[in-house]
Amino acid sequence: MAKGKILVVGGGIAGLTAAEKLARAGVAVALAEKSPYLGGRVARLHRYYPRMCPPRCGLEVLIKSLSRFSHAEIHLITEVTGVQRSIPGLYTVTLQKKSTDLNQQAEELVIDAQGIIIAAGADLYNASLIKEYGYGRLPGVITSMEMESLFRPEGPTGGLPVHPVTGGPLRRVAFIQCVGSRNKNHLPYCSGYCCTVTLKQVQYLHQSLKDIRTWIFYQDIRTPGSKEEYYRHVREEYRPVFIRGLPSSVEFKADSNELLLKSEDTLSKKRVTGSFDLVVLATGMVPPALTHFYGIEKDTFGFFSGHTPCEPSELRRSGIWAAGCSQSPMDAGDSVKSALAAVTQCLVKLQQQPSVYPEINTKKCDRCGRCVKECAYGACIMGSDGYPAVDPGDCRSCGICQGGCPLLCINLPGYGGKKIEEIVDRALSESSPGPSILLFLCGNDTYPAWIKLVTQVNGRGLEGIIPCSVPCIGAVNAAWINEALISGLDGVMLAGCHPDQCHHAVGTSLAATRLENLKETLSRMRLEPERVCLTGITIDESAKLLEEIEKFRTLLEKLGPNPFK
Amino acid sequence: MPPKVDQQKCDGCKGEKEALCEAICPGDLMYLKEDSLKADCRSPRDCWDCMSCVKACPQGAIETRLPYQLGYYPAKLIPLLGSKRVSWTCIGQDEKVERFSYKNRND
Amino acid sequence: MVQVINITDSKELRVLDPVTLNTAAICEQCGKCGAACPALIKQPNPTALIRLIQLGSVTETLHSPLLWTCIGCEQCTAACPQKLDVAHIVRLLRRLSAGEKDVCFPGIMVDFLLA
Amino acid sequence: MGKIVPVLPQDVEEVFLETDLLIIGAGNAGCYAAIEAKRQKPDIKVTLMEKAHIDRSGCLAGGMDAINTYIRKGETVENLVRWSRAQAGGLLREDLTITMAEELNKAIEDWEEWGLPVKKDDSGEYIARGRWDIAILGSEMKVILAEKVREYGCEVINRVVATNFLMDGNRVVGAMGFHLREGRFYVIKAKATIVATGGAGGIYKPYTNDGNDCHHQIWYSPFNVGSGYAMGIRAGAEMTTFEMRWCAVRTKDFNGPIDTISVGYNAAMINARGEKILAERYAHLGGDAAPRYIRANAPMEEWLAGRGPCYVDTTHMTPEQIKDLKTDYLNERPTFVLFLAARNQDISKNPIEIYGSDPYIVGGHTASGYWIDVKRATTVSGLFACGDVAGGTPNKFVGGCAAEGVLAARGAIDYLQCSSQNYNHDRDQLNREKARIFRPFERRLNVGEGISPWEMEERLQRLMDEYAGGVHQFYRMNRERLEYALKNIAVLKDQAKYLVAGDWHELMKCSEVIDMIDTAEVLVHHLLYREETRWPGWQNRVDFPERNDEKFNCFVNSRRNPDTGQVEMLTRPYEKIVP
Repeated sequence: MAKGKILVVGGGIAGLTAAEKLARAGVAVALAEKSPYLGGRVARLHRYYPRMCPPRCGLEVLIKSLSRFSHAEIHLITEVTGVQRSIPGLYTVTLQKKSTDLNQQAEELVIDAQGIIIAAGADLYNASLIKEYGYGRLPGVITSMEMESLFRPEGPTGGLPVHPVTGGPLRRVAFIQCVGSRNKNHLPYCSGYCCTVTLKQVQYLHQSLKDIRTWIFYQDIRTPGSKEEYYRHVREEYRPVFIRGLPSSVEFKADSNELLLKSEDTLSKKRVTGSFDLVVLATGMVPPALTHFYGIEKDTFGFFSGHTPCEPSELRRSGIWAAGCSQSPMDAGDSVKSALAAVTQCLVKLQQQPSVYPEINTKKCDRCGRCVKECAYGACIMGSDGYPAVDPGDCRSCGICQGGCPLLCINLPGYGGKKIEEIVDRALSESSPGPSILLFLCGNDTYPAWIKLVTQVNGRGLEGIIPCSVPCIGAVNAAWINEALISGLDGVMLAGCHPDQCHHAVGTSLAATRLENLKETLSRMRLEPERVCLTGITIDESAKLLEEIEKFRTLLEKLGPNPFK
Repeated sequence: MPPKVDQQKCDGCKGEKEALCEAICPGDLMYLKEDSLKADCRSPRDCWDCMSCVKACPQGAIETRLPYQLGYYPAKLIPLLGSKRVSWTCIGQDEKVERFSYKNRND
Repeated sequence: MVQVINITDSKELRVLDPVTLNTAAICEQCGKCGAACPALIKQPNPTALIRLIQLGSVTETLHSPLLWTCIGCEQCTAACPQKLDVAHIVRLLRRLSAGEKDVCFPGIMVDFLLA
Repeated sequence: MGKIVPVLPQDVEEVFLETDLLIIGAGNAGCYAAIEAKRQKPDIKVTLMEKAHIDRSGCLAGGMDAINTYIRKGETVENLVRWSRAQAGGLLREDLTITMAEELNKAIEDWEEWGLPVKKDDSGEYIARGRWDIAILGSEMKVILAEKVREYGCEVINRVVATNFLMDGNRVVGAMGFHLREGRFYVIKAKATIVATGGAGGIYKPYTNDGNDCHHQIWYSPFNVGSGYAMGIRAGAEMTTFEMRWCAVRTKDFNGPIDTISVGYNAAMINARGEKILAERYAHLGGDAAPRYIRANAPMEEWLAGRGPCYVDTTHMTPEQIKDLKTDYLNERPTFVLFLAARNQDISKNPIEIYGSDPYIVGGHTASGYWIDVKRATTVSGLFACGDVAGGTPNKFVGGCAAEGVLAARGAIDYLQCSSQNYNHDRDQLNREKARIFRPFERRLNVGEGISPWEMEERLQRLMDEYAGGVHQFYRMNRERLEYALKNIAVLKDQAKYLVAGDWHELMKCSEVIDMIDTAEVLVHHLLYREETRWPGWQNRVDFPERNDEKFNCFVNSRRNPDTGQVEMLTRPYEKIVP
């Protein structure tokens, strides 16, 4: 296998954790951080919850440990400017390292990376976009990140919890939750971390100010798991008033230097109003803008959320994993966890034992590149000889490349065309009274469901069905379906995972596209397009599988024998 | 009007290098249109009707039409290739359907 | 005219004793007490009553007919997941209410109280 | 993939390659040559230079339904020579035919082993479709062959249009051309070169050509335009028997093959009166066994005599036979089945109309092409020829062309092992060739407009059709018409400087039309020289209507003198080997 480093993009808590763990495991790592310092957002916090210890402590341990290793490089003020898959198993990454000396030219570094961990963090939502809260316009409206600095010695108030503008005392503080989040005009998702942050800041205030009173304007308080205990603790200990409802306006009263909030309390269905010294906006998180990474999977919101629950760090470009807030909005504790998950996957890849992977017959291949485009993992790339090559370390043996190859020159051992031909030939030599159906079964979900079904019904009701298991329904080549149909089999059924549950992400949807194309051709051929079908079956849906088979058989009986018979 | 490309079905072979029809045509007649990256025949009159492009298209997006000077609309001839067999469906101008299916490669 | 509650006006809250105020704060507004109340005829139910306290709108609670339809069965207290003594709060409010001049007690209740 | 735009000759990027054996044209013959070379000498580098894509290039793009020459049990090489001699009007190179015939069966059996389905009877014997024909299911035969070429480790360069041989004095040391996709000038230096570019179609106006939507509806591959001949002519190679043109009975309007029906299913040719033409009028020449040129010409003679239209009589055929017949067509010219369907023609009720094709120069069917020796060496040192481009061996067809590829490879390997001369690139030659082939770009960029290659092609086709014995003239010609043709070909040659090309495809078309004109010029010289009518139908000199064995029982050869540009004619004796 190709040799290279592991590149960690981002030097926040997730990136540092990942780099440090890998370095400790003896892996050569390079960490690239775009800012001039390490620690990211966590370094600017006052306290971590739930232990309320200063984050500096943990970060410094990590940084010290990391810099001890000679096989760990740290590049500050450095950004990724290019990522290229050069040979199977290796990325060539170009980095631009700026100099602190303004007269110096930026330096270009090229790193051969066997893997990349994206821990680039997330940005905070720009609160001024929510006009009615007056952020940036009204004195005393601040974000929760700014609230953190109010308690830090290097902050604007020198660590004193006083009004950041007037320097006056704080008596009444309002927190507004979901600033940007859960709002289709801004961020359609829950940022997840901000409820706890507000509770933590309520605690800061009450611990340091005797006469402080706090209000929280919220939609739902989301503190799952152990965080519920923290919520209860803050609620009972400091008794902030929870107003269920988000303010419709914030106004500044110059005479009293107070902020007037108007809201609805949806619990009592009453209009409420109040005057505050300080309004803290709990802003949501925005996915990082990372160009240069081609083909990696993002969720609909733009986070690198991975294939949950099975492969949470997996971005469908083998050798690239996500960690921290790039993956989804999360707090420091979850960032560390996700970094550890990425490290695990990274180590698994580095140590992976070879398994079955597709063979490419370059004598038949025309280098059309469809396999490269369709591979869900980026495991298939154009090699230096111009032909596609599969990295055994990256390949998941799903066979999607085999399914899409127009020239049938990709063969996944044990699942390739030879096997299918034998099955079709055998099926043609056996005669059964009813329609003959070739049934492709996805090995992940549908095949186990089929086995269960066979044992349950003891084969009854399954006459004329020719089962054929494939690693993924995306591994079925359209030519096999054609072969079955033009040989005279009456119908072909593809039973795979539901599209959004495909273990190889794109298998079912690719199969659906291929089938749609075939159906159109069949209808031009005056051959009923219903003779081919795709159905989604999960592992526990044996009964549904039987139902679908029966439905299909009834349909085929109605259509009559295949005219190619 | 020999090769007729279904612009919906054609996926330009996903825009990688050459499309398969473009690569295979013995007369260098197929190309990808610059704007849509869909295939088209640059000079239908120069087509020999060898149907290589129709057979090569992974999407089943190409149909061969007989030049109108030679035969009436809308007769069709559609090959469908399996792994070792080929089938042909011929639909006459009078909608009469004829089908052929046979082995085209030994193992 | 829509009634607006000023949640930061502390004058009203002062009439409530600290115990009532503090214990009412732990209410999560889950609604179980309201569902459990056999005397409930219409709004406001015990949940809503406590919400008014949380918002500091004491005056409105003292006008609430609920204070006088309560039969003292304590089902609300038994139902509360937060272990809040809802029935105790209602009793305190009744007393407070009785002490106010402009409170209009239903006849039968006045008799009962005076007895 | 971006569009490749015209460039001036001096701006074209050059690619220099070196190889041991260069094969120009990766059709049937070229592929066999490549495989044989690797079988003989696995260590040498074999490079195929192909204008299209090896998987579907040449005559076999759509496939083939039969191998027309195979020596079955009970037949001999000598019998094949005798039969071929009779078919060819007595003129063939028997030495070449014998050596070809000896390799024939092996080549075909190899193909079967590589994956080509050959129809067999119950006892496992090949099913015959006539005396020398066997039936196959050949729609994918070229793809199968191409895979084998790659498997043997040959280098295949697709989409490179060969334009001229690379010369070292009088010796061929490779070839030059341009890459259609890369837009680059290719210079491939080779120790030996085999030309296998096929014959020439499109020299004459086809009757199916109405100039708009079916210009290429012809029997022979329209993408074989005689470039190999033209390159040889320009290099001073000796050519033979161009005047023995291939004009054949084809299906009317579609210009499709007809042996499939007449040989495969014993369907007789009939005239408008329903008379069996061959039996009725050509009994003295053997009736159904009459030579090919007679059979090819017969329906046209009927038309001329007012007994047209003519048909192949399919009305006796059973539904099973019709299905088999259509399957045969699907394996060779699939759209013929569509053609019948588009006319709602039930051939068991209505026979298939036939007509003469436009004339082709095809060394696989007649004897036209390079003058070669038994090693398939041309008269130019370092250059070998096989397949349709090689002359002297009529009735080679698919199997014979394959066999000839094998022989050419052996000859070329013998040559490259002995040849030790070194060649260093001659800048002048490269610049001259670049100036020549990129001239249509230059005109486009500097002048803007001019003659399109399509216009010039149609002018040539009309000229040849009317003055050099095309189908519209019932293949007839005389001295005066041929001289008129020559005069106008000279004009066209000069007009080539006005050709314009706006992209690389058009540049290829320009290069092709120039090759067609060079081939046509030599063809007319041949037609002029043979002052007899040896093969009526293929070559009808109205001014010399009789066969003249005394003077012309010999090969008519030509050589264009590279120094003067004049086509010089000569004759070579016919040598009878097989009694």
